[in-house]
Amino acid sequence: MLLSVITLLPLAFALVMLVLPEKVIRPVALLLAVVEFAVSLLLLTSFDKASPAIQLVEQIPWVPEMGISYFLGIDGLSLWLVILTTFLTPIVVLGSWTAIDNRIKGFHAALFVLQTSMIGSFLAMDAVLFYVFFELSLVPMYFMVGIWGGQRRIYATVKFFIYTMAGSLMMLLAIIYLMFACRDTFGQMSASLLDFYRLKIPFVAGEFLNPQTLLFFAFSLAFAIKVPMFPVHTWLPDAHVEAPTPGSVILAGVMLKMGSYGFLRFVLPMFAEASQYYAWLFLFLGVVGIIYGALVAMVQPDIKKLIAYSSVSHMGYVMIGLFSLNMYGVSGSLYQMLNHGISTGALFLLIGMIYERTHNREIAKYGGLAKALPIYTIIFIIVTMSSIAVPMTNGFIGEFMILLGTFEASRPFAIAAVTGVVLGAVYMLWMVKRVFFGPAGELVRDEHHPLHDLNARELTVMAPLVVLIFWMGLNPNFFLDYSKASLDHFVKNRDNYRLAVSPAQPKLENVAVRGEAQ
Amino acid sequence: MPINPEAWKVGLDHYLYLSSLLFIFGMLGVLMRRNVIVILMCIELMLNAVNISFIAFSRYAESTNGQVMVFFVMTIAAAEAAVGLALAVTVFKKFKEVNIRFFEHLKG
Amino acid sequence: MNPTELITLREFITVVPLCVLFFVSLIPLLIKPFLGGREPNPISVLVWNFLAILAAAGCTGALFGHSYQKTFAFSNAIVLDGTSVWMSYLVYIVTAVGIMLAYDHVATRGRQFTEFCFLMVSSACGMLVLIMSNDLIVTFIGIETMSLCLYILVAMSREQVLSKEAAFKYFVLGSFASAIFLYGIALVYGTVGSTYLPDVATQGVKLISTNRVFLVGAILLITGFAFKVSIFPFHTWTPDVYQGASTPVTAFMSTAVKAASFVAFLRFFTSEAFVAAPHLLTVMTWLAVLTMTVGNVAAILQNNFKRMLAYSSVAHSGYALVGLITAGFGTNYNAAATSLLFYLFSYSLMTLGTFALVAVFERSENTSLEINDLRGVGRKYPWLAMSMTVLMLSLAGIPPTLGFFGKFFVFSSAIEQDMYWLAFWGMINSVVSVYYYLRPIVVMYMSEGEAETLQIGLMTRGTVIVTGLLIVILGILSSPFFRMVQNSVMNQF
Amino acid sequence: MLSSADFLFYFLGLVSLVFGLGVVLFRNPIYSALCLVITMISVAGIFGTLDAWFIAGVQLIVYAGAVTVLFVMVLMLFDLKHEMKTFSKGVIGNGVKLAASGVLLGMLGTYIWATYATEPTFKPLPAAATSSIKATKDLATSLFTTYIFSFEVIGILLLVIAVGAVTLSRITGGTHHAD
Amino acid sequence: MMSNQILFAILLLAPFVGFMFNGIRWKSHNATLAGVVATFAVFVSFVCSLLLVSQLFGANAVPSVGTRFFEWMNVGGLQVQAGFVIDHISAIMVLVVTGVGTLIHMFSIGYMSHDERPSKYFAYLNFFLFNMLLLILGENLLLMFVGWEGVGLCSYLLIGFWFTDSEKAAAGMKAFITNRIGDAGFLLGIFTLFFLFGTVNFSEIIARLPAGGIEMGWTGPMTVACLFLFVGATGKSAQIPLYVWLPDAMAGPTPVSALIHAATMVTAGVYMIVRLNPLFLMAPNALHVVAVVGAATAFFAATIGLTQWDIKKILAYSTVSQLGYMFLACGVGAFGAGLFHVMTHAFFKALMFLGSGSVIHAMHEEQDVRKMGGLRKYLPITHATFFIGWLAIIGIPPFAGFFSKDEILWQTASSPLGHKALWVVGVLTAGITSFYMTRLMCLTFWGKSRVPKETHPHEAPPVMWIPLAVLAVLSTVGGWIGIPKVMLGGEDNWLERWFHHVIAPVPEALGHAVHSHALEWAAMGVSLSFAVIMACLAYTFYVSNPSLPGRLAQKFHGTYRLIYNKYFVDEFYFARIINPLIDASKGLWAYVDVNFIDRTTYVLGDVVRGVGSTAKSFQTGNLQQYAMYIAVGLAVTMFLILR
Repeated sequence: MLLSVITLLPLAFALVMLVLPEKVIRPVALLLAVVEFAVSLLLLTSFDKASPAIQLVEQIPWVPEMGISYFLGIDGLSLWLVILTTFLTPIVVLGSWTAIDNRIKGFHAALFVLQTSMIGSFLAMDAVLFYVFFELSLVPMYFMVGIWGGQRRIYATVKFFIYTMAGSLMMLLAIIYLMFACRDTFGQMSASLLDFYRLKIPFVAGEFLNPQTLLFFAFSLAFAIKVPMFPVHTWLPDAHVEAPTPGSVILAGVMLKMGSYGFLRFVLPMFAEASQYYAWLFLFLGVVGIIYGALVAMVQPDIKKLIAYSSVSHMGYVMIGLFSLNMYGVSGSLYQMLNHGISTGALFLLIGMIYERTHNREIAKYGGLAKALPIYTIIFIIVTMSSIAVPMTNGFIGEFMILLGTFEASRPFAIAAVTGVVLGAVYMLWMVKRVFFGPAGELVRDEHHPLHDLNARELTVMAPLVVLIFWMGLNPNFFLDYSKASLDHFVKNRDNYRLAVSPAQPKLENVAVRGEAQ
Repeated sequence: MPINPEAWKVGLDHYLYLSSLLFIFGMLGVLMRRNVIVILMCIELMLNAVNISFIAFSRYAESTNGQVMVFFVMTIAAAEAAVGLALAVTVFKKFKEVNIRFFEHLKG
Repeated sequence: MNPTELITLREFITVVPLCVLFFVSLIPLLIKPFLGGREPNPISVLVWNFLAILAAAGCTGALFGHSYQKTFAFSNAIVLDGTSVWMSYLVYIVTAVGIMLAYDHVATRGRQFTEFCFLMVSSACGMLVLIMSNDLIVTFIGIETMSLCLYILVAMSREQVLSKEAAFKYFVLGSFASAIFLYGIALVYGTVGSTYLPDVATQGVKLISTNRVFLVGAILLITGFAFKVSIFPFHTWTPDVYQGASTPVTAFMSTAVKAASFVAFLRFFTSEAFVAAPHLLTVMTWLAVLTMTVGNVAAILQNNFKRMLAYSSVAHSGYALVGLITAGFGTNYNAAATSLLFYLFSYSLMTLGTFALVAVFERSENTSLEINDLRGVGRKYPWLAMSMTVLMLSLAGIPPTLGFFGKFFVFSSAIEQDMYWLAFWGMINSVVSVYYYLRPIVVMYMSEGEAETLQIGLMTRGTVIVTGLLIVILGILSSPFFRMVQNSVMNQF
Repeated sequence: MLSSADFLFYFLGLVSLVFGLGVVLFRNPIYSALCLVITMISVAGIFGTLDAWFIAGVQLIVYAGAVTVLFVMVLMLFDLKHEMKTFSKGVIGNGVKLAASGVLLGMLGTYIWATYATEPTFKPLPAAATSSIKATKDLATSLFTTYIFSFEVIGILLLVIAVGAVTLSRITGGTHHAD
Repeated sequence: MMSNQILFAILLLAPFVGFMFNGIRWKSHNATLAGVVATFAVFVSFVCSLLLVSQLFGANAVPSVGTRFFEWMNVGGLQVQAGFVIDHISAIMVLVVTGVGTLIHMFSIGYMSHDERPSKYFAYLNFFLFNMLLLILGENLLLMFVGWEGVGLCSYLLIGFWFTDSEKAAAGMKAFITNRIGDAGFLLGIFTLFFLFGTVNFSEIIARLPAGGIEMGWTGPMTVACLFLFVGATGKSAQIPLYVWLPDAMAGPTPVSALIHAATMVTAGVYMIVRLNPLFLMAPNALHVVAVVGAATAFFAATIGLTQWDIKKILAYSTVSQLGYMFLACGVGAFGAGLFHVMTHAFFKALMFLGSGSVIHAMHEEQDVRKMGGLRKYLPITHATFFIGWLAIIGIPPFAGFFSKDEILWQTASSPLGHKALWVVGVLTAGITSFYMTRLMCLTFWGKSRVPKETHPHEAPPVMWIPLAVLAVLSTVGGWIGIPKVMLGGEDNWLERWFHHVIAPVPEALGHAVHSHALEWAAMGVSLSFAVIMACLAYTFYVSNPSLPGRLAQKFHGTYRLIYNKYFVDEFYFARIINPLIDASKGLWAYVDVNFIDRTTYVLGDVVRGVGSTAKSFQTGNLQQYAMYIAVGLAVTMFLILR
């Protein structure tokens, strides 16, 4: 029940939003989002971290003719992503308190629908169900960017929608193919991931036209666009720049992870040989993404676009981590997904806060902000440090493990990727220098509109993020422990991946069994 | 044309040739005439051509089914003509125009 | 059969719904003379016609709803099976909605509403014949009954220029296609010796390889069907007629006509004979691909909402044709036919809703609704806009709407039959289609501008919202629906 | 040897073709209508050569009589004063039309020839199995037994068309004027 | 053990608490309170480290004291403990860092008393110390890296402390980014070592070194690892080619320069190499690189120091040069000597920086030595202490610098890893150092006063001069623990005994050291006399005959310009690396993103639109055209099917 509750509760909230009067929307939305977060924290107590099995499983036949079921389950790979989603939503609600000033009803409804779809795609253990949630998430985000976005919002939102959809449709074909492959192998159609894992899909090395390779690329395309990887990333800067702050936060914070999570959940275990064989390609594209994203970020005149390109770079790390196919890299990637969600989310929130004050994001017009807004600056620099992976912040743990894993998988790529460490510092610090340091810039000087520092609400928004930045940096074990069993299982048995299903209430039995074993 | 004089002996194929020729004539008329009334006539011509095939087939298969069908076809053709002419009259009353080139507002 | 016994009761039962529908709908027409030729109260007309439809639907439900036993009647001229029952329901729904829209719509209400309704119901009768027909000549008669009524319906708009032009184009091209279709029947009849569809199927297996004339006849027939369901390159009438006709008629035409024609096409096409035809599959595949592509790419450039929807409907014919091809050439008829029927259902529902929405925004009979006219609707009419969004997303195939599952099932059956090429193109086309389906949404919600105040007919508005809801609900609960269709199809072959 | 029946066929066929072409080619629609009448009559004759006397009669009455008269009437009603362009223009368009028709004709002819001309069973006309009276009776029987459903539907169709045609003639317009 | 854990906790957390204290009240202007708290925090650390180090002495001495707090990271085979250790190597560092740190903190109380944000300053300084302790005490490479980056961060913040000045902010950024380049190398080194030995723990790495498995080539894993690590060291310790940040780093407050950019942080690279000395000894080629880079840096930085006019810049180049010495020492296998020099250098360079701080303070933020001169009479204490520092750095016995520098030079000459050329460079550098340091003394304290009239230099308050005095004492006596063997009559000095267990001797396989007392005396004499000569020369130049330098500069115009402009290295980096990179990035953005990828998608869209408009143009509205499509479609379909 818990998973369904977590997934569907926001949908109910969305309906609540539609019927409430405008005045009370914001507080109620905040309250509900916090409630959802609290409910999702129950996962931590009911989740058995020693087991790699998918847990808290719920399975109800949905379209039994096609073997499609409403199949939710959680394991170490998805646990934190779900919590990240529920964690960011209240922050976004609070963060958009003043930024979103029209149609707040629709906005919060869209936000909650988005939450459902994101959580759903992290929890779905059925490929079609996953696809449904995966696609559904486009719609509210489409509205968010399109209605509450900036000048070129329509261009950006349509680009976002079509890019993402174009990728995912090929995945749909691949899913359907696999469902029939299940029928041919097991005598019964199935869209369950557990069955997909059991399939033996023929693979011929060095040849493109064989089932596994084609399926691999069909899935990869969908997820690579979502991530986004290097050549298909151009929707991201546009979408980010035009999106309203909460949209950017959710987009960067969670939606991009749906792509990398897809690689983790689908591509790598299902197409083990192909992903091994073509790992170099993804390592290459990931490294190109790291360097390219960093370089292009460096020369952006717009702060938000800079952060958007930095996402390309950061997600490049996630990709190389995943395709290093070892424990370090994959754990690092998982960790980096969370980091990126927190630090980039925080950066977007911060940019939104300053944008609300000046209505301008051009770096050249800033300068000397540190004098005018000291607290803001401190928080910004802390987040920047997390973003450029300074030790003791979360970013370091992720990047270190990713690079460690990549180094094991391929030294040349690791060495190339390490340049990203330098370039990351370059573009972030250069931006920080131009925006915060030096003499006061055009916007900061403005006598008529003296800038005021962060207020209590904004501090409340940022505080949990800052706390997490350090907590995750200082005690990664707390977070990794929940995922360790799953990741270990994933890495060790990827060639022959199976996921066990543990019953809905596994705690007592498992504890007992382990007790005996000891 | 084959030299073989047998080929000139009338058989099913000759009826079908006739039918197809008439059909194509009708089709050409629909394709090329501009007067809507004439186009309607050409459609009638096409239906007639088909009727020849029906009757010929039915005659050679020694069954009356084909004739029943022709019967139906004729009725429907008449109905079609009625509707078509009624439409034509309605349109003509309004616009005093029967050239099909007049009907090109809807396009693109 | 005993010649003395003209019609057995059992046979008569099969056409009871048809008779009920037709004769009850005649009543208002008969009342009219008694009122001295004045138009009766439109509400009463509406009620009578609803009564007709409800009665017919009730008969269908009561007599055949419980079992999908295949029943032949009238010397096997018609067949009553699950497919017919399901499609009858669809026809009833569409007709009822069409009448409702017509009641509300400026271009159709007025002096001739009685006749309008009568013709619409008669057209529906033609569709019922078409759906049940098991004999090519019956198919032809059904098509003609349906079409002749439609020609008149298209012309019956208060709008003066475009509707007449549309009617004329439709009529001329429709008759032309009928002639071709009829020639096809003649050739098939000549080669097979019968127009009875099972005969065609059994004889065809032999004839297909030996007798080219049979194949020519089949191709002519396919052309005739293709015209009716607007398959490229026989689709050219579609945009013009859909645009020119009054919106209630367009709604009726784009859904019921297409669905009924597709069913007849399916009955003809699912014969083992065609599997053996050498290049038929290739050509049909290409036709499907081209239909989707042409429909979608042309729709992108349209500004007139109805015309855009017309092109989208062409594209949807292409998707449906995928289902038809898999049903015809595939090994798993049941799945493919089910997916086709499901698709037709979902498509009809979405299209009905969309055209109802168009009807909402047409304030006079001469309004030609541009997409940009929807500005500001998102703010002013949130529920309508939301329904519209759902409808558009469903047409684009975004989950979890009905449209997604329609496409999903169709492409599943294509993949099941290893027709990857079709599925691939279908997907590419879906991407293209997203672009123009998003446009109304963009305009409604994101463009600056204020919507005009509308006087919206309650029923039309209701239609929009109900279809919007249904699309989501049936989308999520697609399984029971799918299963019902599947069970009905199971017994067919 | 060609029999007299053959010659009759050729004669009627030629007449129907020539006048059929006339329908298409005459600039004046009245001439076209007259050609259509003659074509219909000769087609009725061809039905006669195929022993379908009843149908031939119906053809004469319905087509040559009713339908064509209707056409002529309408033409008279229109009373076209001004000269109109008879044929569609455009070398390419017309060329394509002719080519398409030619290809169709060619294929129809070829396949008919390949199927039926080479097959001797279709050559001689089989002797009429029954008298024409009997045949007409058979026709009636099958019309009211086997094809009863179609027959009834046709009846309905005619009724509907009657209503429809009347309706069409009384359509009232809106506010819009022809532009 | 428990008490050790608490001691370690206090040792580490005291500066952190100070940081938190000052960080929270960062707006406060109360420099005294902030400074006292910060200084006390560091002093507590110093006391704790003394207590811990004391356990290494005496009868029941332990080889090392360590503790583990918690497991920091545990992924796959990577298990990283938050564990800290004090052994004979880190003991010296920790004492130097906390000791000198205390003094510099104390000095800062006076120096920063008029600053706008003293609390922030002390917070950063404490935070730096915390990170430095992590770096020194961490039991594994990863913890060291944490500190390594942490000190970089603090250095960034402190260099840019007066951030409203764009150039100072830029200097901070430059320092961080340059360090990052090194850090990237360091990371790669960690990776290599981890996959080589399966651990990142220092003691475990050393324990797992293959016995006698010396790698002779260039591509062996240990060589590669050492080279990677050395890249890290060049960044942090400002060696060629990454030294460019250090002179710019003088933009920060002067005590910061003393603490971070002279005494502690910049020596981290040396410390790291010393910590891993058995590993480096396995990779002689890497050591050669270290030695050559060290010697080259020492020489080049010293030459640049000759021409600078900014008092802090001169000291900065001197620091770079001295760091070069330390690497030279490591490179020739004289790790002990390297660390020895770290210590003595910390004393005298901190002394000199603080002295210069005192001068700058007195001169009201004036740093140009051309505007000083004759300050001896205004600042007697500062002059006295600076004088001792000067003696130490130019290597006059018995001041600290003499012993360490002499040890390095002798080892360079005698070690099997050394080379005569390196020794020559070392001696030359010593001479140049002597010259420019004397120049600095002359220009600042001696000779005629060039102080502008409106400036009234005054001696620093006690809170500032007491640290100077303490450091002066240390600079005097600090070297006595490492008196050369020859002077002790062949007996191992204290330092050598101290390092006995932790610093490996150069393996036999690499050859034998030269043991010749005569030679050692001779070498010592040569370098000493050369330094003295150069000092006298400088005195002549800048006090006796002040016009001479100008004339000389005129004569060797080209060379002078080259050296004065620091060999145009910064310009080279900008012109050849940074600007091209920015241009390339703009190009990538404009051409790849906007013009290629987006354009491609637009082209796809245009194709679709093109096809669409073609399809549209077929829809002419002409009915017969439509009929034609039907006919043509039929004909084509039929033809295709029946062909």
